[in-house]
Amino acid sequence: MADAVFLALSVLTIGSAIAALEMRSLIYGSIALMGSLGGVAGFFFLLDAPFVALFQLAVYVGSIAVLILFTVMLVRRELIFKKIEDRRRKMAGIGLLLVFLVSVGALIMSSGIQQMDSDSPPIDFREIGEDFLVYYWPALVVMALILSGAVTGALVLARREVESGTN
Amino acid sequence: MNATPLVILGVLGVAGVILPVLDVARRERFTQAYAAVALGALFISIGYVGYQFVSGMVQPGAIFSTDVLADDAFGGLFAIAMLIVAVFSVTGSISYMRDQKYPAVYYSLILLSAIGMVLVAYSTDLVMLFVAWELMSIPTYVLAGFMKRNPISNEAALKYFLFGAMSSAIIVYGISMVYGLTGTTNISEVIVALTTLDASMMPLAILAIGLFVAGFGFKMGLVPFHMWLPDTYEGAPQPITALLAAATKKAGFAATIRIVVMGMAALHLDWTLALGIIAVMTMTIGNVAAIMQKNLSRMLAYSSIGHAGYILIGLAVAPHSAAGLQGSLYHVLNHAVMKGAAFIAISGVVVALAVTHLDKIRGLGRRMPITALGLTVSLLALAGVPPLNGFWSKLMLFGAALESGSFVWWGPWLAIAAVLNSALSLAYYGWIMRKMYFEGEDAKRVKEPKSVIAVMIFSLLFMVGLGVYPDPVIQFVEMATPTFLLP
Amino acid sequence: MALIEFVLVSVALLGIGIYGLAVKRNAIRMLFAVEIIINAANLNLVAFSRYVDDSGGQTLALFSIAIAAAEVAVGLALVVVAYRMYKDVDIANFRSLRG
Amino acid sequence: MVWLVWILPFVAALIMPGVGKASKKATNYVAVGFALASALSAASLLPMALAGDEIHDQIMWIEAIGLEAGVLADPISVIMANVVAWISFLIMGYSTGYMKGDRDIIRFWFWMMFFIGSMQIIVLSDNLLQLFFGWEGVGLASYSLISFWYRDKQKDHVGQRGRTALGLLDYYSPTHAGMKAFIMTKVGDIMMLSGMLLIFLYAGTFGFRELVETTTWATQMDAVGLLVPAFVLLFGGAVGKSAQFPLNEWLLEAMTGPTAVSALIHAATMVKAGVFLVARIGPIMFALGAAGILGEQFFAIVAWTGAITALLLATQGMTNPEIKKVLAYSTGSQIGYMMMALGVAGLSHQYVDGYTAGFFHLISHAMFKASLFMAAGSLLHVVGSRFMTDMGGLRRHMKKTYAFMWAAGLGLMGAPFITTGFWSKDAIFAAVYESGAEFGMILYGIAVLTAIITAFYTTRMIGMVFHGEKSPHIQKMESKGHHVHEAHLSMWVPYGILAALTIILGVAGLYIEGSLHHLFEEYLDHSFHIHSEHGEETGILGGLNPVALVSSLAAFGIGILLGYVFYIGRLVSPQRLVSSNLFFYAIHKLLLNRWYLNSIIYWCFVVAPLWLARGLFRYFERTTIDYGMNTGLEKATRWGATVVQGTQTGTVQSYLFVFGAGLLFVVLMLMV
Amino acid sequence: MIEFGLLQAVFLPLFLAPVAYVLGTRYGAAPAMWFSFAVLLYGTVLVVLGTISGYSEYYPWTGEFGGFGFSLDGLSSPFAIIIYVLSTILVLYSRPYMVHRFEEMANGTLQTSALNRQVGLYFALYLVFAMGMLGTVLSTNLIQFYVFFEIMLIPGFFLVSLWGDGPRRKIGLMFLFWTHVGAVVLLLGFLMIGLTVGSFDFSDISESAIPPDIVLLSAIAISIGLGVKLAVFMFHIWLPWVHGAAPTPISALLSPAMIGIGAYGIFRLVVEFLPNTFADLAIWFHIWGIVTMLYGGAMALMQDDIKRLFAYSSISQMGYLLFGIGSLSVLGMAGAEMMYITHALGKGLLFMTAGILIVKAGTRSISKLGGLAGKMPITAVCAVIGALTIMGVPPTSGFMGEWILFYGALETAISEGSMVRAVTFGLGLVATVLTMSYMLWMLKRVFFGKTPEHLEKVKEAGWHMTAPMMVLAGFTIVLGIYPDIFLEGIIPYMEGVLRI
Repeated sequence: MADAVFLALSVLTIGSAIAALEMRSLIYGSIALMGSLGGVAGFFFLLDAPFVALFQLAVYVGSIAVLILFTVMLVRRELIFKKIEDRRRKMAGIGLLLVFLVSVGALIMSSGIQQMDSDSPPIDFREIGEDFLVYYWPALVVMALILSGAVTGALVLARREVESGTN
Repeated sequence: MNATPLVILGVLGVAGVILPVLDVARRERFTQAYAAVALGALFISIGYVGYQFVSGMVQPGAIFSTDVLADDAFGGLFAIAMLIVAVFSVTGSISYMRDQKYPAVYYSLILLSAIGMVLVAYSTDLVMLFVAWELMSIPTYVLAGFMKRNPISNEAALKYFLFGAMSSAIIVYGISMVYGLTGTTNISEVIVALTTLDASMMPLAILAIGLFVAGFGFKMGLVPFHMWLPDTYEGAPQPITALLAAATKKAGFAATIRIVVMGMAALHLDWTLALGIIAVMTMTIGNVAAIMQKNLSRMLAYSSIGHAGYILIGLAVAPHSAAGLQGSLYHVLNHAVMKGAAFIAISGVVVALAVTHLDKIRGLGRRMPITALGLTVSLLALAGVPPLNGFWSKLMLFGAALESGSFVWWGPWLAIAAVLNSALSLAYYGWIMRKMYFEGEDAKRVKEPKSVIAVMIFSLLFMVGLGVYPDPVIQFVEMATPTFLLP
Repeated sequence: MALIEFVLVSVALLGIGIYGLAVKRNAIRMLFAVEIIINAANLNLVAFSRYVDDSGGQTLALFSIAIAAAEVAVGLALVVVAYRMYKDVDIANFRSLRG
Repeated sequence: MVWLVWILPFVAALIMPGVGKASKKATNYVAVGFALASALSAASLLPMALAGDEIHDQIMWIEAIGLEAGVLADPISVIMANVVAWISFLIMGYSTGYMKGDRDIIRFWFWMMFFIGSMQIIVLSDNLLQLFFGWEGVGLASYSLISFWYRDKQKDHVGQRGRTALGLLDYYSPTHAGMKAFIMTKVGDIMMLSGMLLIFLYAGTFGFRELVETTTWATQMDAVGLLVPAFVLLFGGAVGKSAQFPLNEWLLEAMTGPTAVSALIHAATMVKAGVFLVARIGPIMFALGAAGILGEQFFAIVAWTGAITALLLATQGMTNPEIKKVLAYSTGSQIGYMMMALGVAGLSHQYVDGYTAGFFHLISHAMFKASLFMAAGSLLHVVGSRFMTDMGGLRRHMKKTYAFMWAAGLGLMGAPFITTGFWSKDAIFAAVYESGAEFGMILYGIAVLTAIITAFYTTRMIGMVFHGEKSPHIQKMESKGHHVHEAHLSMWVPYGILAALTIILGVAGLYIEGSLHHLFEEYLDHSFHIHSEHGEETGILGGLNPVALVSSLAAFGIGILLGYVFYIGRLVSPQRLVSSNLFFYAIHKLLLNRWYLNSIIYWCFVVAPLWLARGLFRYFERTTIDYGMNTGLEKATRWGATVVQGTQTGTVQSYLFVFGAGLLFVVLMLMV
Repeated sequence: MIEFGLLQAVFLPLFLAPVAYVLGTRYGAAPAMWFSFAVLLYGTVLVVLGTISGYSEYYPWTGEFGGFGFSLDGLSSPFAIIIYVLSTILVLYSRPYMVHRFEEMANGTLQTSALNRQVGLYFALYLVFAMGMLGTVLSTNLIQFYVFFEIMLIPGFFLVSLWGDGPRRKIGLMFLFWTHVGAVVLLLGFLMIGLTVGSFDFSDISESAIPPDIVLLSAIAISIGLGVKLAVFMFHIWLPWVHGAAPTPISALLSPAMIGIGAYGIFRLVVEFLPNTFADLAIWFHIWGIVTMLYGGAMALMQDDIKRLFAYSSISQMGYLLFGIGSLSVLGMAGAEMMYITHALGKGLLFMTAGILIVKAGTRSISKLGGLAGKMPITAVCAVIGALTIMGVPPTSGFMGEWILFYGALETAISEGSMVRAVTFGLGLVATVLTMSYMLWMLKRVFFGKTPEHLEKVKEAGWHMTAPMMVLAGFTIVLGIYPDIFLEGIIPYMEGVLRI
C-alpha cells in the first residue's frame, strides 16, 4: 500500500517537475509545479511529518505557486506561450542531468544509507515548536528579519514608479 | 555566553526595522539621517565587538558551543571586518544615494545583510548558519538590483539571484546530507559524529562536503562557481559591490572554515589537494581574466576572484601549517578593507563623473586626487606591495604554502603559483594607475564626495598604518584562528 | 519504504532542478527550477528527520520553506522589474554584462 | 727627491687648467719649468746611481691588502729616468714653438705633463701594481694626445685617402687612432695584469725587490708550470706598449697626434716603457736560474718577438710615403732590436752583455729618434703635408734641419764609429752573435737584414725630403706666396741638441758602453746576484766582436748605397722598378699594405665581433628578449585573458551549467 | 653617534617628502631642491658617521617576523654611503634637468604653478626613492629587506611613468612588473629561509643551520629574484627600456645605485647566510656573470641611443659584480663590492653626461652628436673620467675594483685548478677590452669628431649640473688612488664571510 502510494507520488512529483519545466505554456507549467510541490507534500505525509506537509501546502502550493501564477499572468501573452530553446544547450543539460544522476545515484547507492531504516515513532510536532522557541530562537528572529527585509525589498522593487527617476 | 552576536542582532535588527518605518513616518526625504542612523547602529556594534575584545571577554579561536551562536574571536574578527565594510558601504552610499529613491529601505537592507554576515561567522549551528546566510543574501539581491531603471543593475541582480537561490538550495541539500549522517545540526556535534562516521557512509559525507564547497564557493567566487561574480559586481551599485566583494564573500569563508574545513578534518579526508587545485584555478583565472578588462568594477571583480584563491591557499594548507588559517583570516580582514576601499573609491568616481570605463578615468589623479590616492594605495595593497597591509597577509599565506612543502609535495608549487599571480596582478593594477596618473594630463579637479573622502582617509590609515606596524593585527588574527583541536 | 528511496527521488528532483537552471531561458521557469531544488532538499531533510528520529530536520525544512517564499518574492520582483524594462523575460537576452 | 721626479709633472698637470685660466702664455713656462725641475731632480740622482747605490723608499698604500707604494731608484731606473726627463724637457721646449697658438694648448700641456709623470712612475716604481698605474696613465695620455686634434679635420688624418687594403680603408682619423692605440695597448695591458696577478698570487707581493729576496714563489709557480706563462703575460704588456708584433699596428696610426707627441711617445715614453719593463723583469727571471729554474722560453719569446718586429716594421718602412709613419716603423723596428737584445741576453750566459746592449740602444735611440721626429715636425710645419712625396728639394731652404736630420739619421742607420747608434747596434749584434742560443744565427741574420733595410729607408727618407726636385705641392705653395723657410728657433734648437748629442756621444760611444756595461754588471750582481764572467774585453776595439763589426759595417754600407742609388742620386726610379716586375710589385704592395696584418686584425677583432654583436642584437636581443619576454609574454597573457573572457558569455544558463558541472567536479575530486 | 641616527637617516626623507612637495608647490623649485638636498645631506652625514663607528640599531616590530633594525658593517656601509652620496648630489642635478623636462613635456606652455606642482612631486618621490634604497641595504631582517626593496620600486615606477621618455607609461609598467616579479620570487626564498629558521632576523639566520635541500631552493629563488634586479643576462629584459626612458637623474640613480642592490642582496643573503650552498653555486654565478659581461658589452656596442648604451653597459657591469661574487675568494668579492662603488660613480657620471646632452644638445641619438668636447669641456672631461672608471683604467676607482676582482677570480681558478674558471677569467679580461671598446667608441662619436651644424650653438651646462659631476669625478679619482677608504671595511668583512 505505502509502496504504491510512494510510487504514485514519485511519478507525480518527478513527472510534474519535468512537466513544469518542459510544458510549452507557462501557466500550465506553473500548475504542474504546484503538482510537484503537492507531491512533495505527499511525501511529507508519508514520512509522518504532517506539520511540515501542511506548511508546505499552505506556503508553497498556496502562496508561492499562486504568486508565480499571478506573475505569469502579468506578462504578455505571447511570452507565456513562447518557448525558445537552444538545442545544443538542452542536449548538454540533459547530458549533465544524466551524468549527475548516475554519479550521485551511484554514490548514494554505494553508501551505507541503504541499510538505514527506522521504526521509531513519528516526531511530535510539539517538539518542533519547542525547538523553535528554545534552541532556534535566534534563528527565528533572523527569519523574521529575512521576511521583513524580503517583503520591503520586493515591494520597493516591484513598485511602479510614477514620476520618472533621476537615474 | 553568546552576548556579542545577539547584541549585534539586536542593535542592527532594530535599526534595520525602524528605518523603513521612519521612512513611512517622515514624508520629507532626508537621506543623510537614515545613513546616520545606520552608521550609528554599525558603530555601536563595532564598538561593542571591540570592547568585548579589549575587555578580554571573548574566547579565542573558533569555539563550538551547544548553542546556535558562539561568542568567539573567530566570529569577532569576521564581524569587525564585515561591519567595517558595512560602514564603508553606508558611507559610500551617502553620496551615491543622494538622488535615489527609498534610501531608508536601502540602508535598512544593508543593515540586515550585515546582521546576516555577522551571524554566519558566529553560527555554531547549521540551521542558524543557513538562516543567517539567507538573511545576508536576500537583501543583497534586492540591493544589487536597487537601481531599478538601470538594466545593468537588474541584470546583475537577476544573475546573482539565480545563482544565490541555487546555491542556497544546494547548501540546504548539503545540510540535509550532514544531518542525515549525524542526526544533528549543531556543528560541534556534527563534527564529533563525523569523526566516528561509518566508512560506508563516507561517500555521502563527501557529497555533502562537495555541496558545501559549491554552495559557499559561489559566494566566495571560487572557480568554477565564480561566473556570476564579474557580471554582478560590474552591474550592481558600487557601494553594494563593495559590500558583496568585501563582506559577503568573507561570510563564505567564515562558513567554509567553520564547516567545511572542520568537517573535512573530522572526516580525515585528503582534501587539501582538491582545495589547492581550486585555489590555483581561482587565482589564475581571476588574475588572467582581469588583465584585459576595460571596466574598473569588472577588473576589480576579477581581482576579487583572484584574492579568493589566495585566501583559499590558507585553507588548503591548514592541516600542515599553523600559519595557513592565520593568513587566511588575516587576508580576509585586509581584503575586506582593501577591496571595500577600492569599490567605494569607484563609487565616488561614479558619483562625481559617472564613469567606470578605464579609458574614461584618464587623469583621475588630477581630477579626484584623494579618491585616486585611496584607490592607488588599495590597489597596491591588493597587489601585496609592502609596506601595506596586504603584503603581510599574503606573506603569511605564501609562507604557509611553503611551509606545508615538508608535508605535501605541491605546497611550494602553490606558493609559486600564488606569487606569480600576485606579480601578474600588479600588471593590471599598474594599468589602472597608469590611466589615472599618466594619462589625461590636462584634467581639471572636480569636487569629490565628502563621504568617499572619509572612507578613503580611513582606509589609507588602516592600510598604511597596519602595513607599517602590523603586529596588533597579527596578534588579533592569531587569537582568532581556530585550531584543529576538535571538540 | 527505505530511506534511500526518498533520497533517490530527492536526487532526481535536484538533478531536474539543475537541468532546468542550466537549460531554460525563461526567468520564471528558472524560478520553477529553483523551487524544485529547494523541494528536493526539503524532502531530503524530512526523510532524514524521520529516519534519524530527530526534529531538527523538520525544523530546518520549515525554515527552508519560509525562506524559499521570501526568495521567490524577491526573485519575482526582480523578474517583474526586468519585464518592465525589456518587456521580456528571456534571460538569455540579458547579457550586456559579459567578457 | 726620487718622488719629486714623477710628482712634479703631475703637479704641473694639475695646476695647468688653473694657470691656463690666468694666462695661456704662462702655461708654456709652467710646462717647461716643471719638466726642467723634474729633469733636474732626476739628474741629482745620477751620482748616487752611477756609484751603484740605490734608493728604495716605501709608504703604506692599500693597507687592507698590505700593499705599499714606493720608489726604487737603482741604476737602471735612474738612467732611464734621466733619459725620459731630459728628452721630455727638450720636447717640451720644442712644443712651445710647435704648438704655438693652438687653442687647446692647456689640454696639450696637461696631457704632456701627465704623460711624463706616468712614464716616470713606471720608471721609478718599486712594484708592479704602481708601475701599472703609470702604465695605464701612459696609455691614457697617449690616447688623449694621439686624438688631440679631436675635431677630425682632414689634415690630421693619417694614411692615404681612399686606399683600401683587404676591403678596409687605410685612412684613420685622430680619434680613431687614439682609440685604436688605447684598445690595442689595453690588450697587452690585460695580459700584463694577469701576469702580475699570477705572480702576486704566488709571491704575495708586487715589489721588484721583494721578488728577488726569495725564490720559493718561483719554485711553486714553476712546479705548476705557471712561471714562464706569467712572465710571458707580463711581457705581453710590453708587447702592447712597445708596439711589438702582433700588437704593433697602433703605432702607425698614433702619428695623428701632434709631432711633439709622437716624439715623446717614440723617444722617451710609452714605447720605451715596454723595453724598460723587460729590463725590469728580465733579471728577475734570469736570476732564478741560480735556483735551477730556467726561463729560457721566456727569453726566447722576447728575442723572437723583437726580431720579427724589427724585420716586419723595417720592411714596411721602406715603402711608406708618410714621413712620420716611416719614423714610426723605424721606432717599432728599433724597439724590436732592443727586445731582441734583452731576449738573447737571457739565452746566453753573459746576461749583462745583451742587457747593456739593449739598454744602450734604448738611450741612443731616444736621442736620435726624438731628434728625427722633431725635425719631421718642423718639416710638416713648413710644408703642411705629411707625405714625403709632397716635399723634396728642401735642403737649400732648411739647412739646419737638413744637417740635423742627417746626423740623427746616421745615428739611426748606425753610421760607423761616430754615432751612438752604431755602438749600440753593434753591441746588439755582438750579443746576438755571442749568445750561442738555438737559432741564434737566424736571429743574427734577421738583425743584419734589418740593419740594411734601416739604412736604406733612412736614406730614402732624407733623400725624398731634401733631395731631388721640389714637389708639385711645394711649387703650388710657393706660387701662392708661401716661402719654405727654416723652423723657429725654439723648434730647431731641441733637435739640434739631440742630433749633436748623437754624434758627440757617438764618438765616445765605446767608452760609454763600457762604463754602462760595468755599471750594469755591478748592478746585476748586487741586486740580482747575476754574476758575469770577466775576461777578454780590454782594448779599445778589443771588446768588439769582429763578426758583428763587419756585418754592421756591411749593412750600413749596403743600405746607404741602395738608398743613394734610388733617392739621393736618383739613378734608378723606384716607381719604375716596382712596376717593372710582378715580384717587386707584389712585395711593394704587401709592404705598403703592412703585410695585411692590420687588415686581418681589423677583420678578426673589429669587423667580426661587430658583426656578431649586431647579429646577437638583431636576432636574439630584439627577438627573444625584447619581443619574446615582453611583447610575447604580454601577448600570451592577453590570449589567455581572451580565452577566459570568452567563457564569460554573459548567459546565465551557461554559468549555471558550469556551476552544476563544477559541483560534480568538486565531488569527484574529493572522492579521489 | 647621534641617537636613532640611522632611523633618522632612513625615515626623515620619507616623512619630509610631503614637506618637499609642499615647498615645491608653494615656493618653487629652488627651495624644494635645497630642502631635499639638506635632508639627504643630513642623512649622508649620519650614515658616514655611523660607518666610522660601525653602528647598528634595533627596534621591536612584529612578533611573527621579528624586529627591524639598521646596521652598518663592512658590507652595507659602502653601499649606504654611495647610495646617499649619489642621491644627495643628484638632487642638485635634478633641478635643471627636470625643469627642462617639464617644459619639454608641456611644449613650452607650462605655467609656473603647474611647474611647481611637478617639481614638488618630483622631489617628494625622489626622497622616498632614495630612502627605499638606503633602507634596503641597512636592513637587518628579511622581511624588512623585502619591504624596502619594494618601497623603492613604487616611486621609481611613478618617476619613470610620469616624466620618462618614449612610451614611458608602458615602460613604467614594465619596470614595475618585472622588478616585482623578481621581488616576489625573492620573497619565496626569504620565506623558505625564515620559516625554516623560525626567525627572519639576520642575526638568527646567520647562526642557524638550515637543511640543505631548503637552502638550495631558497638560494636559487633568491638568486633569481635578485638577478632580475641586477638585470643579469636573460633577466635584463626591463633594464634597457627603463634606464633608457627614466628621467636622467633617476637613471643615474637607478643604474648605479639601485640595480647594484641586487649584488648587495646576494652578498648578504646568499653568501653570508647560505655559505655552503653558495660555495656550490659560485661557479654558476661566475659563469652567469661572464655571460652577462660579454653580452651586455656586445649589446652596448650596437646602441645608438646613448642612454640605452649606458643601460647595456650597466648590465655588463652587473655581470662584473656577479663575476666577482662567483669568484668565491676574499679579494674577488671585495672587488665585486668595489665594483659597485666604482660603477656607481662612473655610471653616475655617464648618465649625468647623457642628461646634459639631452638638455643642451637636445638629442640622445649618438649618430646626431659629435665634436662636443670643445663646446662643453667640463662635461666632456667628466664623461671621460666616468668612462675611464667604467673601463677600469687607473687612476680611477674602476681599476681598483677591477684588479682586485680579477685577482680573486684568478686565485680561485688556480687554487681549484678549475679549467672553467680559468677560461672565465680569460673571458673576463676580454670583456674589459669590450667595455673599453664601446666606451671609447661612444666618446669618439659623442665628444670627438666633427660637430654637426645643429650643435654649433651648444653651450656648457650650468653649475647645478656640472658641480655634481665634478664631485663624482673627484671622488672616483681619490678612490682610485686611495681605495683604502672602503677596502678597509670591505676586506675584513669578506674574510669573515668566507671564514678565513
